[in-house]
Amino acid sequence: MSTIRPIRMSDLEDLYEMARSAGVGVTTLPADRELLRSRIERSVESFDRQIEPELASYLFALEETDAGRIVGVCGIDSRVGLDEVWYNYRLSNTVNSSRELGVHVQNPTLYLTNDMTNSSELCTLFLDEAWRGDGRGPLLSRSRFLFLADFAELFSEKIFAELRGVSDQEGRSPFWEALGRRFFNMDFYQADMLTGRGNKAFIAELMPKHPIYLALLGAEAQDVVGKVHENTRPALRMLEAEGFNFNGLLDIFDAGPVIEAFTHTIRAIRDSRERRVVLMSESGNEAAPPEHRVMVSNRRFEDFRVLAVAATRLTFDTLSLAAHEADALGVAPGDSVRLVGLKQATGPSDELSAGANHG
Amino acid sequence: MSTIRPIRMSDLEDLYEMARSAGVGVTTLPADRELLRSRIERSVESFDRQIEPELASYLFALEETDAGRIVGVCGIDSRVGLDEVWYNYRLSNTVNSSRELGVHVQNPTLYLTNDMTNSSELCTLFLDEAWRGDGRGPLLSRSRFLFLADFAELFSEKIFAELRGVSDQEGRSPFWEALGRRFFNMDFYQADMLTGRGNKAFIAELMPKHPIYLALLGAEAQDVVGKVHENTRPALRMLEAEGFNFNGLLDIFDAGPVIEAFTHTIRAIRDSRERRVVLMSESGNEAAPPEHRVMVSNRRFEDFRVLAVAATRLTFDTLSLAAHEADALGVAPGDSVRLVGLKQATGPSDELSAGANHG
Amino acid sequence: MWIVRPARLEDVPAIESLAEGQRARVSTLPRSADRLAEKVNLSMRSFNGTNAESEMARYLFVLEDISTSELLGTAGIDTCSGNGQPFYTYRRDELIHASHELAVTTRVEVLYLSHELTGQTLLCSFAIAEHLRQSPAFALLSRSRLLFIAQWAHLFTDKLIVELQGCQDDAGSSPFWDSLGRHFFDMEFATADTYSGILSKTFLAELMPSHPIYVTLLSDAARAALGRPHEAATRSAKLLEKEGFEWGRHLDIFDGGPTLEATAHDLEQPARYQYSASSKGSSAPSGQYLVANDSRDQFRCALTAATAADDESLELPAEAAAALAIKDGARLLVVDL
Amino acid sequence: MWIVRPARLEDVPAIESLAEGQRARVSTLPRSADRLAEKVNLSMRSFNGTNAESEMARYLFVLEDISTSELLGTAGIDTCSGNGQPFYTYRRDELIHASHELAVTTRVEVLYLSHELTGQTLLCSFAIAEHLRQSPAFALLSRSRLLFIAQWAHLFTDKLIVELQGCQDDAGSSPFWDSLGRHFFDMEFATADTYSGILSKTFLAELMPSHPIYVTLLSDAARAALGRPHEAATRSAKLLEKEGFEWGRHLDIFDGGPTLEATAHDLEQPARYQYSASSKGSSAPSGQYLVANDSRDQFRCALTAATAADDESLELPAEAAAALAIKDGARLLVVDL
Repeated sequence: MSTIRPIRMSDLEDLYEMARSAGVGVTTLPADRELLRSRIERSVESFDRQIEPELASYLFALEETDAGRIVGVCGIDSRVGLDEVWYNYRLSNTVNSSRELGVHVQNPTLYLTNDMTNSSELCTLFLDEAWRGDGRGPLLSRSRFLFLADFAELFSEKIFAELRGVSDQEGRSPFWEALGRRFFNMDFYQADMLTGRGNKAFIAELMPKHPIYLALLGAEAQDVVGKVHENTRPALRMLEAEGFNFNGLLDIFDAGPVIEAFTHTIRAIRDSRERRVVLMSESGNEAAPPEHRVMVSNRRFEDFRVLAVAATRLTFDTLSLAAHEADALGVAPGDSVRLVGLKQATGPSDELSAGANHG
Repeated sequence: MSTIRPIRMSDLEDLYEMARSAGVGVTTLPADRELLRSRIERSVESFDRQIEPELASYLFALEETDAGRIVGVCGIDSRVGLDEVWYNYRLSNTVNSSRELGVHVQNPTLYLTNDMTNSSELCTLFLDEAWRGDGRGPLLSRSRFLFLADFAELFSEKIFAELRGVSDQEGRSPFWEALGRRFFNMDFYQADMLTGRGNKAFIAELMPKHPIYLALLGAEAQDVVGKVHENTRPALRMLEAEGFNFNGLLDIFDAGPVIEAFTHTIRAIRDSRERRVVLMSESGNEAAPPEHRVMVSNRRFEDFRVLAVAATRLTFDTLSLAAHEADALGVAPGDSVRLVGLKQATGPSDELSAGANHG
Repeated sequence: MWIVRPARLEDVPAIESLAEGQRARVSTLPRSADRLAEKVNLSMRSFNGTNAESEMARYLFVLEDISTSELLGTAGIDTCSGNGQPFYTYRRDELIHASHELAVTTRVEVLYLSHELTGQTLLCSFAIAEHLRQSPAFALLSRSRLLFIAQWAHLFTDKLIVELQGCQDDAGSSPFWDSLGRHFFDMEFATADTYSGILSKTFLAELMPSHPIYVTLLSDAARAALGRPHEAATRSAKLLEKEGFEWGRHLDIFDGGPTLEATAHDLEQPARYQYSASSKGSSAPSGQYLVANDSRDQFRCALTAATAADDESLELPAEAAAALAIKDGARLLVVDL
Repeated sequence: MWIVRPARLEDVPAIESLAEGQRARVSTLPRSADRLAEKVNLSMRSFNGTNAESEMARYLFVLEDISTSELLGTAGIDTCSGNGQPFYTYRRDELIHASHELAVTTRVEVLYLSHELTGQTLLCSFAIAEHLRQSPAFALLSRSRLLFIAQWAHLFTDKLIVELQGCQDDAGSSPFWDSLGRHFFDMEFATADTYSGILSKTFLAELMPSHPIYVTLLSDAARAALGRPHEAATRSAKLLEKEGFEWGRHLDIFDGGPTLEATAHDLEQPARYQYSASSKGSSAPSGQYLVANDSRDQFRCALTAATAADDESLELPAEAAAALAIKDGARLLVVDL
């Protein structure tokens, strides 16, 4: 069974192995044991409320109970840019127009901003290659929204995710080559690692502060502005399906897009419903494809748990759980749970209204 | 009966009288007969498809059939900034932070942009004071969305509205006094009139091009950034209820907010439904408060019409119209119409699903 | 014999064909007879002192071979660069990007849009017949303006500037333009250059990029062209440098060509003599000099042999005196060639 | 008798109390004995020529009344403004906003962040006892540095700059700071001023507003303060102007105070004499002069009467010769007071 729960210090070795296998591109999960340890520590303190809410960073692990290990991790930072500076480029438009001469040119222009300061970030998402499939990806990524739905007061109104931009197999980013390298005199990889370690003063010192006309960066760099790395396309599609939009903010190094949503407009939050738990006698191992599953959270903070069950378990006001599922969630009959369709097409609100319409 | 229809040249005198009564604040409707005539002409050509679709400007009139005159007007420009330059300030954030010194200051910063270039604008909204109430405001303003719903291909994905910013009774704008006046050496009123007449070269010539730190403008100006004039608050609430959001763009003169929405997320579009017309024998004059009305469009382009009827006229797949209503809409039994709740709370999708649930 | 004198209306056709024969465009010489005639008219009013108060004086000189009456060159002085409108340049500056933590220091070159040179005395409109490029007539034409300025200093600002044509390839396109201006003006270099000569500056306000430009983002060819004069302007550059002009920080906004600057009162001042018609000296002519009369509207400058009769008087060949239209006792300004 | 000489370690306590007594803050005189001692140590290495290669030389002079051994003033020369880091100033410039259509032309003042003055010779650390402000000792202290520079020109850049303290009110707050810097630094002027003296420039890169500042948006008081020296610095300003310094376009980033600039080789050069110990002249001393010896580490400059024995030799009162630590035949640099 796949269960989402807060990460624990005992997950460190599993996490480190995942980071090692992830490779260079995933700078949100560097294969550095000390760094990973401190990230787990911060998450544990966050769930224990031993850290100021604005500085909290919540990491969720996907545990495979049968295998006895974690195979994925995802996170939310409650606020960015408060104990450091959070940079983005804002892709804006400058029109050069002269009616007298009949000239009208649009020149995309990049402004260095700190616009995401004080916003919440979907900060990490990684699922072990070997465990992809059977709905684990959607479960891992979207379970966070059930947490957001019940603890919205800990987060900003707007949630964002920075998606990895385009780079080739050697990790060479055309945008970096055209812009960053000319000011930083280092490889994209190095700059990215430095910021990944929280070292950002050098950006204030070396980054060009004046606006950048995109036309001066050349075609190869212009082509990748706001585009995601091909490995990141599934994540982009998933977040777009949840209601996230690209609104002009870019990563300053590789020009990958920042996508954002108001919390209340995220599908998995907007469409989520509450139900009361009832126990059922069946084993609960019925086959249901991911499209016909709902994910269910126990609505707890410290002991937050999510798992996915068949949508047929739903009635108008209850959710039926097998005994081992209720155990895994830590809920008892009569407890309130929050649930939403694992994927959009057959989300529970559609299921419900369809059920109601036909019933 | 209140009917929405494309404006006609014969409406010119009614429109001029409305503009005269509107006063200084409403620069989208200046009391200048020639200017109004040319705006009507452009709209007539737009509905006649005699103008390139990107340059089209559609004006809709609210006609009171009993009074035999128009009492309101609203409009959509299919694209702005293509035959002129469209300026906005983008309210962005600059963080000045030094970990060494423990300093962390957020400095809102204004960038002069042309970001709305090529977007569609809700460009005019005016309802005669004497005719306010009985749902005319919502009908006038929201009927446009039924037009958008059926002719989306003529408009951009994103629709925006520029709302009037704060000014006092003498038309003095604190933002203008702090910024514009120092560069233009004229009154807000003059600058606004010049741009209202399509005269924009002077902005390129006189406007400060470098970013502006808001902190330098003083408290009075800072306080009104992104705020609307109190007369505009109802319009703002209405558009927010339809799904429009403030996303950082401002009017360059008075710092009033630009609010924007993706077409498909606007409530009156997203929740609108199609029904077939059936005729009913009753007079159709049953009393229904605006909350219990739906607005209905005939889905035509040149002869676009909208009126509001009681929501009780709806069934699962039909809409009942009295003969004079069908006449006013120019529809016959079996014709398809598009409809949506006049106000959000009891929109037809809710009505329908509620009906289905209870039925 | 060559002389430099104020341009006249009848010079217009000759100026036109001269301008067309130039290897590099002279943007302040309009390529239209009507506009040229306007320019010459304004110049004549400027030399006469009859230009309207709102009209910034602009002087246009021509080089003539008086033996053949052939017009061989032009040179101008605008008393007020921009002529009442902003005079656009890029100001080349450097920011230092230093990271204490990473122990690196980079000098980052930036071009700022500037109007700083607006309203200064501008040497412009220099064109010379190709076959005279290597001759002393080149210096005569160019430097005669400085003699005029020395005599009529109150008509000019103390700061003198010259914009030299920037690098262009044979097809007349400019690597600096292609890397920068083209993105914003959406037209050929030559077109923009022409407009800048004939239109109000509104189109510059509308089309110029207003944010500072990082030089490192320009193409290699554009960076190489930055502040480098057109091959055809190197002789001018050398001459001006010798005269005391210095390379400034300002660049032409279209082709990135350099600006040279000087302070008039710091330049070497011409010697002043009286013309002595009667030959007293027995010595051979002592060398070649640039000699100008002290007239404003009848200004003449010639390259001639001359002999100082004493500290105050100068003897000239009769031909030169005729060319300068001077009589015995006339005051002269003289510099070594 | 007053002399100017290199600072020594034993001067530190006296410098400290002198700095505290100044009406205007001297930001390059740290208010900590340890840091002052470091500064004096570096100065001594600079005078000795034993500063490390990575260490930019910084000279600190003191004014002493040798009759009382009282320390009465300090003055410094940094050989490389910024001392290896960027030297921040605002460069004051104007853009012209002109509308052809509306027929208006406005000159818009803009402050650009600049590092242009980085690496120049900077006169700094000027402090003098209050009771000497109106005395000739003021000129002695200030100008002695120029004599040192004239003698040791190869140690300095040709461009010399001085930052004068900007306007502050009695409480030590600066209207320019209050209108601009405070929004970005979130601290008092005095705090920022102190940090700038003792920290690396990282905090400036982090906190300085990087976009150009429109002057019209500043408060009236800030605009009035722009480029105006502190009342306590007006005497310095006059002296420097007389010396040949000119008002530049650069302003202090904290208080908006002005920068004066000069080209060393354009300044009046001191006369050079040999010291003649034997009195030949019968004439009375011919006036007051600033006289300096030609030593680097034992530099002395005094204000004294002197008589030129001939074109090459200068007679001095015995007291002055002793104060300058010179023997017969020593070379001297001399300027009029």
